[in-house]
Amino acid sequence: MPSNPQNILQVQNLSKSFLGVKALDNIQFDLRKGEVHALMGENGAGKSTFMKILMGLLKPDSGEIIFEGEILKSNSVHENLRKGISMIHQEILVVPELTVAQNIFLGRETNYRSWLNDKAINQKAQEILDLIGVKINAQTKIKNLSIAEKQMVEISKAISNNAKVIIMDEPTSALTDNEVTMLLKIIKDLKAKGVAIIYISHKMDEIYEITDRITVLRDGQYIATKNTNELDKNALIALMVGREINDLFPVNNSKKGERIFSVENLSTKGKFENINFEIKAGEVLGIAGLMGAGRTEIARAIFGLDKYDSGEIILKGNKVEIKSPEDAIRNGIGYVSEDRKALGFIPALSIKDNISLSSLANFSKAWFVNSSHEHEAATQLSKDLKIKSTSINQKVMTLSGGNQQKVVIGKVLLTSPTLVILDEPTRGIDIGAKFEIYKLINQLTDKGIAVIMISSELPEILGMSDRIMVLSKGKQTALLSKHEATQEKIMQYAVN
Amino acid sequence: MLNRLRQYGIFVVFIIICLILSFISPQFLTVSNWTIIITQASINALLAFGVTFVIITGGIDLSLGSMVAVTGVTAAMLAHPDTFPVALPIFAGLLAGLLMGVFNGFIITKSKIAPFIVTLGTMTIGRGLALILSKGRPISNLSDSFNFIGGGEVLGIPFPIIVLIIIFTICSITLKKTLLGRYIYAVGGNEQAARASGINVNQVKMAVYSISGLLAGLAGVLLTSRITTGQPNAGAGFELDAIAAAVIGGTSTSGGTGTMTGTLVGVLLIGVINNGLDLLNVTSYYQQVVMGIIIIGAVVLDSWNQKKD
Amino acid sequence: MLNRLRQYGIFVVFIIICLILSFISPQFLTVSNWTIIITQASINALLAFGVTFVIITGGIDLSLGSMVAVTGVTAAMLAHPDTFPVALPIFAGLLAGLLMGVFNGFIITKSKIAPFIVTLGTMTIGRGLALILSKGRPISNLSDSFNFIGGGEVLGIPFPIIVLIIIFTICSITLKKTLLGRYIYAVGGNEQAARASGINVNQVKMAVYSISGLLAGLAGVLLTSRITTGQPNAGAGFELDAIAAAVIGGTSTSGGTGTMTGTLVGVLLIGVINNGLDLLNVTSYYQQVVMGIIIIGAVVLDSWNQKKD
Amino acid sequence: ENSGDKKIKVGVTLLSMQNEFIVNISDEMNKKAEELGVELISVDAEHQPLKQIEQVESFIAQKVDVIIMNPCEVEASSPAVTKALAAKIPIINVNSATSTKPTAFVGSNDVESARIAMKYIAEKLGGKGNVVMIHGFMGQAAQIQREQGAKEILKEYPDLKLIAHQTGEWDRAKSMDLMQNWIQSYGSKINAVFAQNDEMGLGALKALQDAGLKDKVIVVSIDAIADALQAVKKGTLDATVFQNAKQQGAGAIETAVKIAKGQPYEKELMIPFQLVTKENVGQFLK
Ligand SMILES: Nc1ncnc2c1ncn2[C@@H]1O[C@H](COP(=O)(O)OP(=O)(O)OP(=O)(O)O)[C@@H](O)[C@H]1O
Ligand SMILES: Nc1ncnc2c1ncn2[C@@H]1O[C@H](COP(=O)(O)OP(=O)(O)OP(=O)(O)O)[C@@H](O)[C@H]1O
Ligand SMILES: [Mg+2]
Ligand SMILES: [Mg+2]
Repeated sequence: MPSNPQNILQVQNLSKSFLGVKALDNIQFDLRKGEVHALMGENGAGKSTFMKILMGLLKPDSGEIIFEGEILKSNSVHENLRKGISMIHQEILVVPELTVAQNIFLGRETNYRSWLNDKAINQKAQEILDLIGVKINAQTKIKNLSIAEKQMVEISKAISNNAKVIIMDEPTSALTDNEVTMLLKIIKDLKAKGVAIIYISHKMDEIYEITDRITVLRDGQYIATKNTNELDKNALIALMVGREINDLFPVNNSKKGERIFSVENLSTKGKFENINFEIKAGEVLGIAGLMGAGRTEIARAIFGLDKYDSGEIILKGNKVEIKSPEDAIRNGIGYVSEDRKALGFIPALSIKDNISLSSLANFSKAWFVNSSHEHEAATQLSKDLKIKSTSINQKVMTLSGGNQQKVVIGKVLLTSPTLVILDEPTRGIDIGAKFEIYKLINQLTDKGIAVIMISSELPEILGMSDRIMVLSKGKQTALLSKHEATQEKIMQYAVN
Repeated sequence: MLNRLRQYGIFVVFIIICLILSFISPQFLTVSNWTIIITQASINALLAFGVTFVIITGGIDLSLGSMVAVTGVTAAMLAHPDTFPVALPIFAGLLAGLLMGVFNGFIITKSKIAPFIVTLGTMTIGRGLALILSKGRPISNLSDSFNFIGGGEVLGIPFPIIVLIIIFTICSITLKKTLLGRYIYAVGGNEQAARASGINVNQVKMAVYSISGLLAGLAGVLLTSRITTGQPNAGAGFELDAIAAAVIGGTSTSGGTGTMTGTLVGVLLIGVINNGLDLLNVTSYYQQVVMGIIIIGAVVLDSWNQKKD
Repeated sequence: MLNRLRQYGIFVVFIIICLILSFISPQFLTVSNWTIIITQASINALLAFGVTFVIITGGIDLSLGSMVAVTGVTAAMLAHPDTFPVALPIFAGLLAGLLMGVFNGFIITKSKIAPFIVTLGTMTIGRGLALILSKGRPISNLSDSFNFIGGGEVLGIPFPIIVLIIIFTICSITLKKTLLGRYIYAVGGNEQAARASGINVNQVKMAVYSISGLLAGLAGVLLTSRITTGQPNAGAGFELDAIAAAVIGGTSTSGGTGTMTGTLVGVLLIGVINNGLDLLNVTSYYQQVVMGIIIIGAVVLDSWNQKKD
Repeated sequence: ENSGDKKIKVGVTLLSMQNEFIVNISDEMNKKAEELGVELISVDAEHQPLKQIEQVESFIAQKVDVIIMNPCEVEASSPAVTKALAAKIPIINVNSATSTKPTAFVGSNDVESARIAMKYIAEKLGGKGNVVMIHGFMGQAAQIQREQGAKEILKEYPDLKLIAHQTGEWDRAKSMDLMQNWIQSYGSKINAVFAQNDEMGLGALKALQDAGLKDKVIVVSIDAIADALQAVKKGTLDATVFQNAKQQGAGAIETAVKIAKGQPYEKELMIPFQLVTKENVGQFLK
């Protein structure tokens, strides 16, 4: 294939396999100057693998990458960064002990003299952060940031490289609407300056808002490249999934039962104040708010991951003391964290071992694990959740992000909870799987399980919740019923 | 099958080394020699099994050698003929080991200090304790029944080998088949996630350090009985051999992975090399060089083996 | 200010211990005693500085003690009077250390084997090498100019103290102000993130193990000169003291954090305790117990201190 | 002249308090010091010459009256002597020597002990046979000197062959393992074992007993620790070499007091080794 001079980047016949499994099979791809090119596909389609190869983080088995007319030979990250390719990684890659500024300029410090000059770096980083409109102090250590803030740091880092090509692998999965809007604006500016962007996201509206062309991968195969405006949503989904999906949100007809859980005047200094809500069996309570509003902190407190200062947690009419996740699980509370890498799964253990981890005692007699029961349950759940894997003995670290999320949800489900807290449950989940998870939520409520769903995706909140609590800066600003709630109203209460 | 072999890459390396040795030395592949190899390896094995649990949780135990000394001296003090039944010194040795393990676990879980530094502290304390208890002198003149543990035979099999087999089986089952085993992997694989999955991380850590102490106690009793003396300076450096065996056998020092079978192979590998170098009468200076090269070489070979997909 | 003090919690602990000692022992707070403390601490300091770099990258170096022996013997072999200028043995010692460090770094980066096991192998190999080089005998009769390095004084300050100050300054600046320093933190903090930022992780690791080797070489030269003999069995166990100093000083064994100032405080803390226990004439067995307790205690206090926000 | 009313202060640095023989010397020193009203500051050099030098430096800083050093090494501990003499503090070497001459020496020559042991073996075997030697920790003064003594005797008996030698690191368990391995490769070819200390001799003895070979092999070691004397009495250990801890310890303190008081003293108090066999073991057993 002759390379097109318009193309800043061209990929030919790229293949890569892991332990004999083809993750990428003969991929074709081209990227034009100044375009935003979406890369779409289900979880595990091979998008991240493809991008890591482009960046030089993985070595391809075969194939060629041509950048600005030249074949990338050595293909090292360092070289590629220098040539003008940068990447926002799906799994946020930051150094926790360094400051925001030090992270943003990591690997590029020489631009600021051979002795480190943290003053210059701080100043420069603060400028970039301000420009983007994130309220983060450049001198704070990364370990003190929330996951969304870390994501913003990653974005700042990629953008500040003056790159010609920026790869964005699910940059918005950890962001709320506000920041997403900010990012999309930034992308438009970059595009105007001639920067080419490869954009990966499972959020359809973003794709249609900013991308020019879409390339679809399915099961490691190249499927098609189309102009965005010539490909409607259903057709796109069909290309990705190989079938059609019509409704985004399944209908929920679960009966609401008794009040089974409530929280009274829950407070933790500096995080949230006087939180009050109750939830009935079979109900979905959505929690909305901006980044840093304190939603995750409330969930962590209820689940016993953090101590709270004051207030009461009442389960089925009894006041309960929850001091650890162990207590929470014993009391029938389950939690799917927003940070699955840190809190969700054990990377070196198999799908089966992860799924059964929280309920292992139920599969055990005395001290011994009954492996056949465990195997059965894990197999069934893995099938129900449509986890894409070679077997349930595959290590979770080798799964795609979306499939990892399903494993985490599976683990919580297996504890037979009465209350499930889902913190950003569809983060990084493809559209087909999202629908599965929504169906799953409905199955839960059908069984009389109460669900608290924290989400930064307003359509999801509106589509799934019976009632919606809105938080702003740690304070509860509204508790809306499904009927009163609209996107605008929620935003109003959230910025309050 | 081939895949399984590859998984146990170090096992292949082990077999190759054995083959080479049996070509060079006619005595190597005899029943009596292997009885000796395994008997000699039994003490390192007990320590290595214990520390395997610890390392899988992402920790380390440097106090093994000192625990061997303290427990050995404790047992010896109570093993004088005709004073107490033989169960007492054994029990006391095990208890001393358990207590030191519990101490390690307690400090590590309560203070969140790196296990490296805590067990380094215990290592120093333990050495001092052993010397204080024994007043710096070997304690000898132990009862025959006590000396049987390390020196006796049952059906022609030396008792230490029998102990080795029993403990290996228990440890292996614990790691593979029990709740505790699964939790050990989980804690080492991702401590935060383990906690969020409802695992009592501190309990698991207490358990592994206690087991490690208990097995060090058993090793101390066995050693004391084998050499028929309680030696306050016994066991110096044993921790490094035990950790080496575990790591050679595939246990990752960053936690989360490892098997008892791997550790056993690691222990035997070290034992075979020691034995082989003596059989071949390699000068002691060169023994150390060869030992070091083989350890690194074996692990390098193993890692290459695994990388080839 | 108070915040800064808290950050250096171990420093506070150190001051408290010094205060206590100066109350119990009148000799403790004298210039001559502190000259001795610091001179004595200088060798451990050099090793601890080197291993601090290594530990911050998330690695470990167990071969320090053996490197001291090899480099000391190498230097001694070339330090006979009137054969070569004094620069030669010094240079040779440093070179030997550097080469061993490079060897460590090479194996660790090429094979992806845990540093623990690689440097454990080098530890054994190094000990053998030192014995082979010296034929198992101390090498003495060194030139006066060579012996000056460890025994001499400049303006009344013992030379080892001057070396200590210079090396501390260089290491501190390297860690805080240079690219290498930044990359060392990055590699230890999150290796994947460092790689994704275009940092040549292997180069950084090569660098830290080489520095560690080089400083061990310097320590070896200094030690040999101080005892006016090249000892093949010198340095046994030094690695543990050095690592303990770094960890006491706040370097985390899981990588990513640590400072040279902290390590220096750790080194001095160990030195002061050693000195104090000797001054107070604590029996040697109890010394070990007290030493272990103080090490654990100091780190526990420090961690409490830090937890109080 | 030191006044009689002020207590004499003596700094003692010992090779290793984990070594039974040194512990015995230390005990004798304490006993004698109490008897003579001397204040002892006793520290453990843990086999490290550097540590020993530092301890002596610290004694100098403390201005003790006399220093007693049980040297770790011939050469490496010498700077301590130089430093003490430079500071005009008398220093006595006990048990073994340094290359720099101290104020006084109380002890014996390690080379001699190995000569005695090896000579016994040679005579028992009629000057003909195969010997194995178990070394102490390689490179340490005692190991080097005991090896030297043994080799001197071996040279005198050309038909006495050293078929293998290896380190047992002064340790009973290690030397037992080593002996087991040797039994595998040499079997009944071994006629005698020379172990450089009793701990290792007893380890080798145990291995030989377990293999049922004790009757055919002579085992000799050095130090005459309690266990070894018992073994000699039982006839399992053929011989050991007695080194008089009592005389060395007490002698060192006595010399120190004499020096401090400015009385005349012996510059070299040599305490002879004695061969201990079944015949004379009674006089060594308390
Ligand atoms: N290191 C690895 N070892 C083995 N298999 C791997 C490894 N990394 C990825 N895979 C497999 O490669 C396939 C593609 O994964 P990839 O992460 O590229 O998917 P993705 O398209 O980015 O999915 P998602 O939308 O969930 O992020 C998956 O089947 C995954 O399990
Ligand atoms: N480990 C931490 N240390 C210090 N502050 C933190 C930490 N984690 C979160 N915060 C801060 O606590 C506040 C609440 O964060 P939280 O994660 O609960 O917000 P959220 O509403 O869940 O938003 P999101 O999850 O989208 O970031 C934020 O200001 C955040 O910066
Ligand atoms: Mg992906
Ligand atoms: Mg959140």
